[in-house]
Amino acid sequence: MIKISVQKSDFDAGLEISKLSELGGGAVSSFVGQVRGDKQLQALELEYYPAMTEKALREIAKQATGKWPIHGLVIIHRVGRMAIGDQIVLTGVCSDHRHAAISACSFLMDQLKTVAPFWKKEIMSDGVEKWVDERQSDIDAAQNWRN
Amino acid sequence: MIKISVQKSDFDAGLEISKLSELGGGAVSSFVGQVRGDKQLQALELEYYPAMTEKALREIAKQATGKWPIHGLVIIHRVGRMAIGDQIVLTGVCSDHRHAAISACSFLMDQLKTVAPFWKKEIMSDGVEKWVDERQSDIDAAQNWRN
Amino acid sequence: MTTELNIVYFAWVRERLGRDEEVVHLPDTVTTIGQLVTHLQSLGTVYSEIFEDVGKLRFALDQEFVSLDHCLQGAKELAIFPPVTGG
Amino acid sequence: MTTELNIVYFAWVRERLGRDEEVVHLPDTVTTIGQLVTHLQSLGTVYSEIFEDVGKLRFALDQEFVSLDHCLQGAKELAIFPPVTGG
Repeated sequence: MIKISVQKSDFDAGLEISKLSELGGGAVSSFVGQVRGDKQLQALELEYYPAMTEKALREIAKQATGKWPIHGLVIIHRVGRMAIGDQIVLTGVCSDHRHAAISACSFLMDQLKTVAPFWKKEIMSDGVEKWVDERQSDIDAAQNWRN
Repeated sequence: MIKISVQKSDFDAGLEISKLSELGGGAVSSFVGQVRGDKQLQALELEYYPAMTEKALREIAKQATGKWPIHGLVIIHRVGRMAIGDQIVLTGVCSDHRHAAISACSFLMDQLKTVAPFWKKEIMSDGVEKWVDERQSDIDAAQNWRN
Repeated sequence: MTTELNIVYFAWVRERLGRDEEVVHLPDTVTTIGQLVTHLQSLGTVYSEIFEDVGKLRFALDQEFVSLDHCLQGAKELAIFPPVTGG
Repeated sequence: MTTELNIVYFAWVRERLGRDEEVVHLPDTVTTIGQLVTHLQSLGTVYSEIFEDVGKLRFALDQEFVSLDHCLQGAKELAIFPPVTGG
Protein backbone atom coordinates (compact mmCIF):
# COMPACT_ATOMS: atom_id res chain seq x y z
CA MET A 1 0.00 0.00 0.00
CA ILE A 2 1.47 3.32 -1.05
CA LYS A 3 -0.63 6.40 -0.46
CA ILE A 4 0.53 9.81 -1.66
CA SER A 5 -1.67 12.85 -1.28
CA VAL A 6 -1.18 16.57 -1.80
CA GLN A 7 -4.30 18.24 -0.50
CA LYS A 8 -5.82 21.43 0.89
CA SER A 9 -7.88 19.67 3.54
CA ASP A 10 -6.66 18.51 6.93
CA PHE A 11 -5.93 14.83 7.58
CA ASP A 12 -6.61 12.39 10.42
CA ALA A 13 -3.24 11.06 11.61
CA GLY A 14 -4.91 8.42 13.79
CA LEU A 15 -6.88 7.07 10.84
CA GLU A 16 -3.78 6.84 8.66
CA ILE A 17 -1.90 4.98 11.42
CA SER A 18 -4.87 2.60 11.80
CA LYS A 19 -4.74 1.81 8.09
CA LEU A 20 -1.01 1.11 8.28
CA SER A 21 -1.60 -1.07 11.36
CA GLU A 22 -4.06 -3.21 9.43
CA LEU A 23 -1.29 -4.30 7.06
CA GLY A 24 -0.05 -6.74 9.71
CA GLY A 25 3.58 -5.72 9.82
CA GLY A 26 3.66 -5.15 13.55
CA ALA A 27 5.74 -1.95 13.43
CA VAL A 28 4.22 1.39 12.47
CA SER A 29 6.27 4.58 12.61
CA SER A 30 4.80 7.98 11.87
CA PHE A 31 5.72 11.64 11.87
CA VAL A 32 3.44 14.68 11.92
CA GLY A 33 4.72 18.18 11.19
CA GLN A 34 2.67 21.20 12.23
CA VAL A 35 2.85 24.97 11.96
CA ARG A 36 4.90 26.02 14.98
CA GLY A 37 3.97 29.26 16.69
CA ASP A 38 7.34 30.93 16.39
CA LYS A 39 8.04 34.63 16.70
CA GLN A 40 5.27 36.78 15.28
CA LEU A 41 4.03 34.11 12.91
CA GLN A 42 0.33 34.29 12.11
CA ALA A 43 -0.06 31.84 9.24
CA LEU A 44 1.81 29.79 6.68
CA GLU A 45 1.09 29.71 2.95
CA LEU A 46 2.17 26.50 1.22
CA GLU A 47 2.72 26.70 -2.54
CA TYR A 48 3.45 23.71 -4.78
CA TYR A 49 3.99 22.66 -8.37
CA PRO A 50 0.94 20.52 -9.21
CA ALA A 51 2.48 18.79 -12.22
CA MET A 52 5.60 17.75 -10.31
CA THR A 53 4.97 17.50 -6.57
CA GLU A 54 3.08 14.21 -6.43
CA LYS A 55 5.53 12.71 -8.93
CA ALA A 56 8.46 13.73 -6.70
CA LEU A 57 6.76 12.21 -3.64
CA ARG A 58 6.14 8.95 -5.54
CA GLU A 59 9.82 8.81 -6.42
CA ILE A 60 10.78 9.26 -2.74
CA ALA A 61 8.32 6.51 -1.76
CA LYS A 62 9.82 4.22 -4.38
CA GLN A 63 13.33 4.84 -3.01
CA ALA A 64 12.11 3.96 0.50
CA THR A 65 10.56 0.68 -0.62
CA GLY A 66 13.87 -0.14 -2.34
CA LYS A 67 15.87 0.50 0.83
CA TRP A 68 13.67 -1.18 3.46
CA PRO A 69 11.19 -4.09 3.59
CA ILE A 70 7.96 -2.12 3.79
CA HIS A 71 4.33 -3.26 3.86
CA GLY A 72 2.95 0.18 3.27
CA LEU A 73 3.66 3.87 3.50
CA VAL A 74 1.76 7.10 3.44
CA ILE A 75 2.79 10.67 2.63
CA ILE A 76 0.22 13.42 3.02
CA HIS A 77 1.23 17.05 2.49
CA ARG A 78 -1.15 19.95 2.74
CA VAL A 79 -1.05 23.08 0.59
CA GLY A 80 -2.67 26.49 0.89
CA ARG A 81 -3.02 28.62 4.00
CA MET A 82 -2.48 27.13 7.46
CA ALA A 83 -2.76 28.60 10.96
CA ILE A 84 -0.52 27.97 13.94
CA GLY A 85 -0.95 24.45 15.25
CA ASP A 86 -2.36 23.14 11.96
CA GLN A 87 -0.99 19.90 10.60
CA ILE A 88 1.18 20.30 7.48
CA VAL A 89 2.61 16.90 6.73
CA LEU A 90 2.33 13.24 7.70
CA THR A 91 4.68 10.39 6.86
CA GLY A 92 3.96 6.87 8.05
CA VAL A 93 5.51 3.48 7.40
CA CYS A 94 4.50 -0.08 8.26
CA SER A 95 7.15 -2.79 8.35
CA ASP A 96 7.88 -6.11 10.07
CA HIS A 97 10.81 -4.45 11.82
CA ARG A 98 10.80 -1.39 14.03
CA HIS A 99 14.12 0.02 12.85
CA ALA A 100 13.05 -0.33 9.20
CA ALA A 101 9.78 1.46 9.95
CA ILE A 102 11.47 4.26 11.91
CA SER A 103 14.32 4.74 9.42
CA ALA A 104 12.04 4.74 6.39
CA CYS A 105 9.68 7.24 8.01
CA SER A 106 12.60 9.53 8.83
CA PHE A 107 13.99 9.10 5.30
CA LEU A 108 10.66 10.14 3.75
CA MET A 109 10.70 13.39 5.73
CA ASP A 110 14.34 14.16 5.00
CA GLN A 111 13.92 13.61 1.26
CA LEU A 112 10.60 15.41 1.10
CA LYS A 113 12.17 18.49 2.67
CA THR A 114 14.82 18.76 -0.04
CA VAL A 115 13.35 17.45 -3.31
CA ALA A 116 9.56 17.83 -3.22
CA PRO A 117 8.49 21.14 -4.79
CA PHE A 118 6.76 22.89 -1.91
CA TRP A 119 7.49 26.44 -0.78
CA LYS A 120 6.55 27.97 2.55
CA LYS A 121 5.71 31.63 3.02
CA GLU A 122 5.46 33.01 6.54
CA ILE A 123 2.79 35.60 7.16
CA MET A 124 3.56 37.64 10.24
CA SER A 125 1.05 39.27 12.57
CA ASP A 126 2.11 42.72 11.25
CA GLY A 127 1.26 41.59 7.71
CA VAL A 128 4.86 41.16 6.55
CA GLU A 129 5.32 38.15 4.30
CA LYS A 130 8.57 36.20 4.04
CA TRP A 131 9.50 33.19 1.94
CA VAL A 132 11.25 30.60 4.09
CA ASP A 133 14.90 29.91 3.27
CA GLU A 134 16.22 26.40 2.80
CA ARG A 135 18.18 25.13 5.80
CA GLN A 136 21.63 23.56 5.64
CA SER A 137 20.60 21.04 8.31
CA ASP A 138 17.87 19.74 6.00
CA ILE A 139 20.29 19.41 3.10
CA ASP A 140 22.76 17.58 5.34
CA ALA A 141 20.06 15.23 6.66
CA ALA A 142 18.97 14.25 3.15
CA GLN A 143 22.58 13.82 2.09
CA ASN A 144 23.34 11.53 5.03
CA TRP A 145 21.14 8.78 3.59
CA ARG A 146 23.45 8.57 0.58
CA ASN A 147 26.54 7.86 2.69
CA MET B 1 3.90 16.43 29.63
CA ILE B 2 5.13 12.96 30.43
CA LYS B 3 2.60 10.15 30.28
CA ILE B 4 3.55 6.62 31.27
CA SER B 5 0.96 3.87 31.35
CA VAL B 6 1.09 0.11 31.82
CA GLN B 7 -2.40 -1.16 31.15
CA LYS B 8 -4.52 -4.14 30.12
CA SER B 9 -6.82 -2.10 27.90
CA ASP B 10 -6.14 -1.05 24.32
CA PHE B 11 -5.13 2.52 23.48
CA ASP B 12 -6.03 5.07 20.82
CA ALA B 13 -2.83 6.00 18.98
CA GLY B 14 -4.54 8.85 17.13
CA LEU B 15 -5.75 10.38 20.38
CA GLU B 16 -2.26 10.21 21.93
CA ILE B 17 -0.76 11.88 18.85
CA SER B 18 -3.43 14.59 19.01
CA LYS B 19 -2.51 15.32 22.62
CA LEU B 20 1.18 15.57 21.72
CA SER B 21 0.28 17.84 18.77
CA GLU B 22 -1.49 20.22 21.12
CA LEU B 23 1.81 20.95 22.90
CA GLY B 24 2.79 23.25 20.02
CA GLY B 25 6.20 21.82 19.22
CA GLY B 26 5.48 21.28 15.57
CA ALA B 27 7.13 17.86 15.32
CA VAL B 28 5.44 14.70 16.60
CA SER B 29 7.01 11.30 16.10
CA SER B 30 5.33 8.09 17.15
CA PHE B 31 5.78 4.35 17.02
CA VAL B 32 3.19 1.60 17.44
CA GLY B 33 4.15 -2.04 17.95
CA GLN B 34 1.58 -4.76 17.36
CA VAL B 35 1.36 -8.54 17.63
CA ARG B 36 2.63 -9.78 14.27
CA GLY B 37 0.98 -12.88 12.82
CA ASP B 38 4.15 -14.93 12.48
CA LYS B 39 4.32 -18.68 12.06
CA GLN B 40 1.63 -20.52 14.02
CA LEU B 41 1.21 -17.75 16.56
CA GLN B 42 -2.25 -17.48 18.07
CA ALA B 43 -1.78 -15.04 20.93
CA LEU B 44 0.79 -13.26 23.06
CA GLU B 45 0.83 -13.14 26.85
CA LEU B 46 2.59 -10.10 28.32
CA GLU B 47 3.83 -10.43 31.91
CA TYR B 48 5.33 -7.57 33.91
CA TYR B 49 6.68 -6.63 37.33
CA PRO B 50 4.13 -4.17 38.73
CA ALA B 51 6.42 -2.66 41.36
CA MET B 52 9.21 -1.99 38.87
CA THR B 53 7.89 -1.60 35.31
CA GLU B 54 6.44 1.88 35.50
CA LYS B 55 9.46 3.05 37.46
CA ALA B 56 11.77 1.71 34.73
CA LEU B 57 9.71 3.47 32.03
CA ARG B 58 9.87 6.74 33.97
CA GLU B 59 13.64 6.45 34.14
CA ILE B 60 13.80 5.92 30.35
CA ALA B 61 11.55 8.95 29.83
CA LYS B 62 13.80 11.01 32.08
CA GLN B 63 16.86 9.99 30.08
CA ALA B 64 15.11 11.05 26.85
CA THR B 65 14.22 14.48 28.23
CA GLY B 66 17.87 14.87 29.25
CA LYS B 67 19.15 14.04 25.78
CA TRP B 68 16.69 16.02 23.60
CA PRO B 69 14.61 19.21 23.90
CA ILE B 70 11.17 17.64 24.35
CA HIS B 71 7.76 19.22 24.98
CA GLY B 72 6.12 15.95 25.86
CA LEU B 73 6.32 12.21 25.52
CA VAL B 74 4.08 9.23 25.99
CA ILE B 75 4.82 5.55 26.63
CA ILE B 76 1.90 3.13 26.78
CA HIS B 77 2.57 -0.59 27.14
CA ARG B 78 -0.15 -3.19 27.37
CA VAL B 79 -0.01 -6.35 29.52
CA GLY B 80 -2.06 -9.53 29.55
CA ARG B 81 -3.25 -11.57 26.61
CA MET B 82 -3.23 -10.11 23.10
CA ALA B 83 -4.35 -11.48 19.74
CA ILE B 84 -2.67 -11.09 16.36
CA GLY B 85 -2.93 -7.52 15.12
CA ASP B 86 -3.50 -6.11 18.60
CA GLN B 87 -1.51 -3.06 19.65
CA ILE B 88 1.16 -3.76 22.29
CA VAL B 89 3.10 -0.55 22.71
CA LEU B 90 3.09 3.12 21.77
CA THR B 91 5.88 5.65 22.10
CA GLY B 92 5.37 9.24 21.05
CA VAL B 93 7.41 12.42 21.35
CA CYS B 94 6.69 16.09 20.65
CA SER B 95 9.59 18.47 20.02
CA ASP B 96 10.39 21.68 18.15
CA HIS B 97 12.69 19.70 15.88
CA ARG B 98 11.89 16.68 13.76
CA HIS B 99 15.18 14.88 14.30
CA ALA B 100 14.87 15.30 18.07
CA ALA B 101 11.32 13.92 18.01
CA ILE B 102 12.26 10.98 15.79
CA SER B 103 15.46 10.13 17.68
CA ALA B 104 13.82 10.37 21.10
CA CYS B 105 10.90 8.19 19.99
CA SER B 106 13.30 5.58 18.65
CA PHE B 107 15.40 5.80 21.85
CA LEU B 108 12.33 5.14 24.02
CA MET B 109 11.59 1.94 22.10
CA ASP B 110 15.19 0.72 22.13
CA GLN B 111 15.58 1.27 25.87
CA LEU B 112 12.15 -0.11 26.69
CA LYS B 113 13.01 -3.34 24.88
CA THR B 114 16.07 -3.94 27.01
CA VAL B 115 15.43 -2.51 30.49
CA ALA B 116 11.67 -2.43 31.14
CA PRO B 117 10.55 -5.62 32.93
CA PHE B 118 8.09 -7.11 30.45
CA TRP B 119 8.16 -10.71 29.24
CA LYS B 120 6.42 -12.08 26.18
CA LYS B 121 5.09 -15.60 25.92
CA GLU B 122 3.99 -16.90 22.52
CA ILE B 123 0.95 -19.15 22.47
CA MET B 124 0.86 -21.22 19.31
CA SER B 125 -2.22 -22.52 17.54
CA ASP B 126 -1.36 -26.08 18.67
CA GLY B 127 -1.37 -24.91 22.29
CA VAL B 128 2.41 -24.92 22.72
CA GLU B 129 3.67 -22.01 24.81
CA LYS B 130 7.11 -20.47 24.42
CA TRP B 131 8.78 -17.61 26.25
CA VAL B 132 10.37 -15.21 23.78
CA ASP B 133 14.19 -14.99 23.88
CA GLU B 134 15.98 -11.68 24.03
CA ARG B 135 17.46 -10.62 20.71
CA GLN B 136 21.03 -9.48 20.20
CA SER B 137 19.82 -6.82 17.73
CA ASP B 138 17.75 -5.22 20.52
CA ILE B 139 20.72 -5.23 22.91
CA ASP B 140 22.91 -3.67 20.21
CA ALA B 141 20.31 -1.01 19.40
CA ALA B 142 20.04 0.04 23.05
CA GLN B 143 23.83 0.03 23.41
CA ASN B 144 24.26 2.25 20.34
CA TRP B 145 22.72 5.23 22.14
CA ARG B 146 25.58 5.14 24.65
CA ASN B 147 28.26 5.49 21.98
CA MET C 1 10.56 27.80 -37.31
CA THR C 2 10.84 29.18 -33.79
CA THR C 3 11.17 26.91 -30.78
CA GLU C 4 8.82 27.72 -27.95
CA LEU C 5 9.13 26.74 -24.31
CA ASN C 6 6.63 27.10 -21.52
CA ILE C 7 8.24 28.46 -18.36
CA VAL C 8 6.52 28.23 -14.98
CA TYR C 9 7.61 30.21 -11.93
CA PHE C 10 7.05 29.56 -8.23
CA ALA C 11 7.38 31.25 -4.85
CA TRP C 12 9.33 34.54 -4.78
CA VAL C 13 10.40 34.14 -8.42
CA ARG C 14 6.73 34.12 -9.42
CA GLU C 15 5.95 37.08 -7.15
CA ARG C 16 8.89 39.19 -8.35
CA LEU C 17 8.02 38.57 -12.00
CA GLY C 18 4.33 39.10 -11.37
CA ARG C 19 3.43 36.04 -13.44
CA ASP C 20 3.23 32.32 -12.90
CA GLU C 21 3.99 31.26 -16.44
CA GLU C 22 4.91 32.48 -19.89
CA VAL C 23 5.85 31.13 -23.31
CA VAL C 24 9.37 32.05 -24.40
CA HIS C 25 10.60 31.93 -27.98
CA LEU C 26 14.05 30.42 -27.98
CA PRO C 27 16.72 31.96 -30.24
CA ASP C 28 18.82 29.41 -32.15
CA THR C 29 21.79 30.23 -29.91
CA VAL C 30 19.98 28.93 -26.79
CA THR C 31 20.38 25.18 -26.30
CA THR C 32 21.05 24.80 -22.56
CA ILE C 33 19.31 26.11 -19.46
CA GLY C 34 22.35 28.24 -18.69
CA GLN C 35 22.05 29.91 -22.10
CA LEU C 36 18.33 30.41 -21.56
CA VAL C 37 19.06 32.15 -18.26
CA THR C 38 21.41 34.55 -20.05
CA HIS C 39 18.69 35.17 -22.63
CA LEU C 40 16.07 35.83 -19.93
CA GLN C 41 18.39 38.33 -18.24
CA SER C 42 18.27 40.40 -21.43
CA LEU C 43 14.47 40.73 -21.20
CA GLY C 44 14.42 43.42 -18.52
CA THR C 45 15.57 44.68 -15.14
CA VAL C 46 13.41 42.35 -13.06
CA TYR C 47 14.69 39.35 -15.02
CA SER C 48 18.30 40.43 -14.71
CA GLU C 49 17.89 40.91 -10.96
CA ILE C 50 16.21 37.56 -10.40
CA PHE C 51 18.84 35.67 -12.37
CA GLU C 52 21.79 37.62 -11.00
CA ASP C 53 22.58 34.89 -8.45
CA VAL C 54 21.60 31.77 -10.32
CA GLY C 55 22.83 29.60 -7.42
CA LYS C 56 19.72 30.64 -5.50
CA LEU C 57 17.49 29.07 -8.13
CA ARG C 58 16.51 25.53 -9.03
CA PHE C 59 15.38 24.25 -12.42
CA ALA C 60 13.08 21.39 -13.35
CA LEU C 61 12.67 20.38 -16.99
CA ASP C 62 9.48 18.48 -17.70
CA GLN C 63 9.18 17.96 -13.92
CA GLU C 64 12.70 16.60 -13.34
CA PHE C 65 15.42 18.53 -11.51
CA VAL C 66 18.21 19.52 -13.92
CA SER C 67 21.42 21.53 -13.79
CA LEU C 68 22.35 24.60 -15.82
CA ASP C 69 24.25 22.66 -18.46
CA HIS C 70 21.23 20.52 -19.29
CA CYS C 71 19.90 20.71 -22.88
CA LEU C 72 16.45 22.15 -23.50
CA GLN C 73 15.90 20.16 -26.68
CA GLY C 74 12.47 18.57 -26.94
CA ALA C 75 11.35 19.80 -23.51
CA LYS C 76 7.87 21.21 -23.05
CA GLU C 77 8.02 22.90 -19.66
CA LEU C 78 10.76 24.49 -17.62
CA ALA C 79 10.11 25.35 -13.98
CA ILE C 80 12.21 27.97 -12.21
CA PHE C 81 11.95 28.32 -8.45
CA PRO C 82 13.90 28.81 -5.21
CA PRO C 83 15.10 25.79 -3.19
CA VAL C 84 12.13 23.83 -1.87
CA THR C 85 11.02 24.31 1.75
CA GLY C 86 8.17 21.90 2.34
CA GLY C 87 7.63 19.46 5.19
CA MET D 1 18.00 -12.93 64.54
CA THR D 2 17.44 -14.26 61.04
CA THR D 3 17.45 -11.99 57.99
CA GLU D 4 14.53 -12.47 55.66
CA LEU D 5 14.26 -11.49 52.02
CA ASN D 6 11.24 -11.51 49.78
CA ILE D 7 12.05 -13.01 46.37
CA VAL D 8 9.74 -12.54 43.39
CA TYR D 9 9.98 -14.59 40.19
CA PHE D 10 8.81 -13.84 36.68
CA ALA D 11 8.27 -15.53 33.32
CA TRP D 12 9.77 -19.01 32.91
CA VAL D 13 11.57 -18.78 36.27
CA ARG D 14 8.18 -18.35 37.95
CA GLU D 15 6.63 -21.16 35.91
CA ARG D 16 9.47 -23.62 36.54
CA LEU D 17 9.39 -22.94 40.28
CA GLY D 18 5.62 -23.02 40.39
CA ARG D 19 5.52 -19.92 42.56
CA ASP D 20 5.66 -16.17 42.03
CA GLU D 21 7.20 -15.26 45.35
CA GLU D 22 8.61 -16.63 48.57
CA VAL D 23 10.34 -15.45 51.71
CA VAL D 24 13.87 -16.78 52.10
CA HIS D 25 15.75 -16.85 55.39
CA LEU D 26 19.30 -15.75 54.71
CA PRO D 27 22.15 -17.62 56.44
CA ASP D 28 24.88 -15.39 57.87
CA THR D 29 27.24 -16.52 55.11
CA VAL D 30 25.03 -14.97 52.41
CA THR D 31 25.79 -11.30 51.80
CA THR D 32 25.76 -10.96 47.98
CA ILE D 33 23.31 -12.00 45.28
CA GLY D 34 25.86 -14.49 43.96
CA GLN D 35 26.04 -16.13 47.40
CA LEU D 36 22.25 -16.19 47.59
CA VAL D 37 22.11 -17.96 44.24
CA THR D 38 24.46 -20.65 45.56
CA HIS D 39 22.24 -20.96 48.62
CA LEU D 40 19.09 -21.27 46.49
CA GLN D 41 20.73 -24.03 44.42
CA SER D 42 20.96 -26.10 47.59
CA LEU D 43 17.19 -25.96 48.10
CA GLY D 44 16.29 -28.60 45.51
CA THR D 45 16.62 -29.96 41.99
CA VAL D 46 14.40 -27.35 40.33
CA TYR D 47 16.38 -24.55 41.97
CA SER D 48 19.70 -26.05 40.99
CA GLU D 49 18.53 -26.43 37.39
CA ILE D 50 17.19 -22.90 37.13
CA PHE D 51 20.36 -21.36 38.54
CA GLU D 52 22.73 -23.63 36.65
CA ASP D 53 23.32 -20.98 33.96
CA VAL D 54 23.10 -17.79 35.96
CA GLY D 55 24.02 -15.77 32.85
CA LYS D 56 20.48 -16.39 31.57
CA LEU D 57 19.01 -14.59 34.55
CA ARG D 58 18.64 -10.99 35.59
CA PHE D 59 18.34 -9.60 39.12
CA ALA D 60 16.63 -6.51 40.44
CA LEU D 61 17.06 -5.51 44.07
CA ASP D 62 14.32 -3.24 45.36
CA GLN D 63 13.36 -2.64 41.72
CA GLU D 64 16.83 -1.72 40.46
CA PHE D 65 18.91 -3.92 38.16
CA VAL D 66 21.97 -5.26 39.99
CA SER D 67 24.82 -7.64 39.26
CA LEU D 68 25.77 -10.84 41.11
CA ASP D 69 28.36 -9.18 43.33
CA HIS D 70 25.84 -6.69 44.70
CA CYS D 71 25.21 -6.77 48.48
CA LEU D 72 21.78 -7.78 49.77
CA GLN D 73 22.11 -5.78 52.97
CA GLY D 74 19.01 -3.82 53.85
CA ALA D 75 17.09 -4.85 50.77
CA LYS D 76 13.46 -5.84 50.97
CA GLU D 77 12.76 -7.49 47.66
CA LEU D 78 14.84 -9.36 45.12
CA ALA D 79 13.37 -10.09 41.68
CA ILE D 80 14.78 -12.92 39.57
CA PHE D 81 13.76 -13.20 35.94
CA PRO D 82 14.99 -13.87 32.39
CA PRO D 83 16.11 -11.00 30.13
CA VAL D 84 13.20 -8.69 29.37
CA THR D 85 11.38 -8.99 26.05
CA GLY D 86 8.75 -6.25 25.99
CA GLY D 87 7.99 -3.72 23.30
